[in-house]
Amino acid sequence: MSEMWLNMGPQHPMTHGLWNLRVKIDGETITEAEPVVGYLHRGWEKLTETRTFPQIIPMADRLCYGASLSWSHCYCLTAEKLLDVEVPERAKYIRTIVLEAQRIGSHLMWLAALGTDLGSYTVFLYPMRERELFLDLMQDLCGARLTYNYPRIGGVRNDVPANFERDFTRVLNHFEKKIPDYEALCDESTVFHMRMDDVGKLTAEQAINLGVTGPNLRGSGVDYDIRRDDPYDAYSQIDFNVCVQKSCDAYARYRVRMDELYESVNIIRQAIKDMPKGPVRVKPPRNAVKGKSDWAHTEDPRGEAFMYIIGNGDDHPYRLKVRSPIFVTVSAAAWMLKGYKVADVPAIMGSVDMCLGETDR
Amino acid sequence: MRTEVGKVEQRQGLAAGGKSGETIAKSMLEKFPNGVKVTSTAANRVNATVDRGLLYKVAEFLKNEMDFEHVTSVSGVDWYPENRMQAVFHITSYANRVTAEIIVDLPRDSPEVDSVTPLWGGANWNERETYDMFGIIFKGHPRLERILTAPGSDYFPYRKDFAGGRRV
Amino acid sequence: MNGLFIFLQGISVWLMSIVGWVFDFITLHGFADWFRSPGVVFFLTNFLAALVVFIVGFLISITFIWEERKILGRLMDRRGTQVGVLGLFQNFADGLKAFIKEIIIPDEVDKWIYDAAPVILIGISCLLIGLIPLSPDFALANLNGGLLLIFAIFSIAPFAILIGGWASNNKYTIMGGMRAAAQLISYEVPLLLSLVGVVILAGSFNLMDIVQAQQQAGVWFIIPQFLGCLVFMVAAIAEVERIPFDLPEAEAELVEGWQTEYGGMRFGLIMLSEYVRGYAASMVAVILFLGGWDGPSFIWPEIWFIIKVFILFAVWIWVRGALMRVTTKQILGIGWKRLMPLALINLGIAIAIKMAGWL
Amino acid sequence: MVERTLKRRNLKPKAYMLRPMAVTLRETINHTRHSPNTVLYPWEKLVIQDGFRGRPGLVIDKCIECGICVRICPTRCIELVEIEWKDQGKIRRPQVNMGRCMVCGYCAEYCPKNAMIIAPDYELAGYSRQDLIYDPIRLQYEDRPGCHIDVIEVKPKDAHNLSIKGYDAKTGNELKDVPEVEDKMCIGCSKCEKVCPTDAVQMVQTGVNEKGRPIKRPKFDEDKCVSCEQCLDNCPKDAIKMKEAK
Repeated sequence: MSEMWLNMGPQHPMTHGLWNLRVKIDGETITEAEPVVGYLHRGWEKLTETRTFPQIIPMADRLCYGASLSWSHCYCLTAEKLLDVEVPERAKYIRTIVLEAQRIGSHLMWLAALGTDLGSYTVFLYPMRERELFLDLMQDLCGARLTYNYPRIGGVRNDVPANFERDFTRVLNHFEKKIPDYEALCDESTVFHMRMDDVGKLTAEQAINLGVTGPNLRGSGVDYDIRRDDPYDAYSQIDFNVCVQKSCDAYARYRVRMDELYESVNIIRQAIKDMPKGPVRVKPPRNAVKGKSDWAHTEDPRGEAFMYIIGNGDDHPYRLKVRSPIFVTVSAAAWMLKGYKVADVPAIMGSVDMCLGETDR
Repeated sequence: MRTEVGKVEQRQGLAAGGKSGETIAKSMLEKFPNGVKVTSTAANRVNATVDRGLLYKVAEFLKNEMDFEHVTSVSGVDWYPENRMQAVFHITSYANRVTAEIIVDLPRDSPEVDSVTPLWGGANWNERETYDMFGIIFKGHPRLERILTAPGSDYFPYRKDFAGGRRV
Repeated sequence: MNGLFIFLQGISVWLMSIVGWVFDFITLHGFADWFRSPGVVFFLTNFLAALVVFIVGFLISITFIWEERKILGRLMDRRGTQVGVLGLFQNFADGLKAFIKEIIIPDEVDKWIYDAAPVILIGISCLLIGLIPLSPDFALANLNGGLLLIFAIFSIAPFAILIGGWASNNKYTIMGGMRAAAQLISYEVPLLLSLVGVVILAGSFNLMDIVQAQQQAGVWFIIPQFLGCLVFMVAAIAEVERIPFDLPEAEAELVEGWQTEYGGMRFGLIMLSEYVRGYAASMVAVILFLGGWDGPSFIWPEIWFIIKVFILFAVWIWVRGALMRVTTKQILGIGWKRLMPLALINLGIAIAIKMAGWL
Repeated sequence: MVERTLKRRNLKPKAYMLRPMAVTLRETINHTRHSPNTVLYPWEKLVIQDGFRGRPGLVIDKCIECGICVRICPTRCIELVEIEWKDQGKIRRPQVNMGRCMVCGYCAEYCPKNAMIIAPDYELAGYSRQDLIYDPIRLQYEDRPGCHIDVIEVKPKDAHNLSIKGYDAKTGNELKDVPEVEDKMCIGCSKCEKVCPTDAVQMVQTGVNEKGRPIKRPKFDEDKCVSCEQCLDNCPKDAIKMKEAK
């Protein structure tokens, strides 16, 4: 049978964001896949070279709009290492709480997108409804819903509002009763298992070698989580499990993220319980040491977020490199897609949780 | 490829039986006495500068003997005032929980270095992006083409001497 | 000559008498007698009957769209349609919008077949409405082989989809068309097998006789033929292409399936035909398994029939809200490996009941 | 590793679609009993808490034309523009180009007098690019404490001293960067004195040069200075540097 190049092109309901998956299909089976990115390239790293250190924080929010806080936090970590600023304890705990709330919000948006891909709009709307609760919490804390501009170099922008603990615990208790609903709609329906089992297989060796990180890696059975193995902020004082699945397919990646929802709720509860008092923000120095370079990596909801920065003696960074987890996971998409049907593409790409803002920078 | 999947001591960077940053740096220096300078080490960090010719051998050594399985990032730096360029490799090892930063100095007029894609597939797109933005040619890369900017454009945008239109 | 025709004959005789009186008035007595002749009256009665049945079927399909959007809305914790009182006028607004929208035809399109596909689809859908009686009095046709003809017409639709998708000269639509053909193979045989069980119990292919059999037996065929009912429901959903078996029009991977290149009123007609076929399928399901217009006599039989049809369609909407879309490989698996054995077992049960003489 | 057995049911599908149908039925009944989640936007609007970051707002009387908001804005969308204002005649106030503004709140955070504040106004649609440019009059918003962003910072050395909450960087002096002049580069042209918006700069005579004319050097008054770096920019010899508060 003659093969045909199919453009699951930049404008396609399956692609969340602008990228083009060129797929060579023989009948309905995929023989070759070639992702094409670059539609959203803004030259982000060149823009940062003309901005001062604090001005880059709201720009870092725009890297991946799904989990904007984890990116501005990763930038603040890097800048703190460069300007060697000590972050107060209370700010570390607030950052951990807010990062985990962002992880829940990002995973809920991923679940909603996966639901539409597989055809059930109910699975789109239920997580989106719960995500609103977390957006309201963040709006209470720092005034914005999507791009927060909340972390600062040396802490966070402002202290938590008055009834922060009560609101958070109330939302978490309600949310924990809602997760079984998603699992009922997904895990306990045979149609979901038909679509997700044994699809998009990626063995542990392949995943590691291809640079896949985060939930996609833990879905292939590799027990590595930056929050536990290279802890930053208050993660070293908090007990939590790293969720790992062994079956290496799209269902495993789904299952890892659903377990992470439970874990994030548990992390937030512990962090709220033993959050110390004290200041939340330290005055950072203006200029960096010339030629000094440093890097930091954090556990983004999509993988390993990494930033490498070089100081230039004044208040601008000389060079700021961003490593986006999805940029590398998309390069591994060809291995995940080979041999499966065109109808499985949304399931596989849905389980990878794409975010094109950070891929193209 | 040794990645034992299982329980790891929490709050200690070291995996059971893993090597710390210092031991890795020492064994690297023994293997490559000249050409490799270790700038600084920590429990889970190794920073080193490597000569251009030695890079592939050092990478192979790290991958096979020292269990470095994952390339975190490959980035280019353009030291325009000093008329030189740098390719910076960040390679992490899951088994030892250690990340190595390897800096390779390159002349600005012919920035070429060996590609590490044959060893780690993860570096594939990072190297393509560094070529796309800086013009650093990675010898041995399976498909060194532009990835983010428009194909067929002849400029390298992240170089310091590339005037990006009005200064926004 | 059931109640509908008698009533309409009265009207058409009265109409023709007026027309005849007008012609008499202008002294053209030849025309007047022709109009009052039984041939013209017979033609007018049939025409009016067809018009009434189509309008009733069309209005019920429109309310199906409204019912689906309202129930799906509540199921997903959002409001359904908002236009007009209770959202009822949303469909007319959509119809008008589709009517006004420009009809864009891509250039390298196989013109004849591209135009023929929607015409075939909407044509056979309306044909189905005519064939299915709402009650002994409200029926257009009372054929002995009614059930066979209905399912023959039902299976034409996938071919219209196939040629429509192929003619649209777009990679996605051709895949949508192919999937419609593949889906037809998977559900057609279990659908007919489950139907044979009912025919054995009722003894005839005539829809009226099937409902009378259920009335005489006093039990709806869903009780003895529960397996058959299950198989029929699953196959009917696949046949009408609703969510669990939504392959030809799969939004996620095929953009809009085979309908991608249709615009304006063509797309409006295709969407309408989807719901009309849904209405026809649920009507057949109600007749076969839920006892058609059999119900306590204080409500007209037609109203009973429509209530049951709405309830059955609500169940299909509920299934649509709860489940996801399957792939072609799996729908063939379900059709052959799951539905076929069940249909055969059901056939065995039907034969056993018939021989034991309970029904 | 904390072994917490996650007490959740084993998630095996039962009878194809029993559980999804049950959950959707329960949700449908719930959402018909009480009204569903939709907010009918133009008629019903969500309640906004204090501190919601809408567009930047301006209190014209409190503004001292220091230009910090112009410098700190990451997308460079603020300019100082001449306007006619009641009795004060021609004054320069910030004008924000909402077409470029990314609502990061920095203008309100770094404004020393809380003249730039954050208005909870999010309906910003306009018919043309010119509509999106908010001149100072249109930028005004009533001065409510909920709209202020106050910066409570702490010195780097007592980051771990849990007792103190921090100093208010806008009013207190502990954390203020004050400019200082390098004697040999300064030519005493008193440009910084003319430019300073809060006239915190006094030209002080520090001696007489060989021709007998007085040598004048600027002296910076710490209380009045708002560290807006106007003097830094306008100094012809770049003689002024900021001395950071350690």
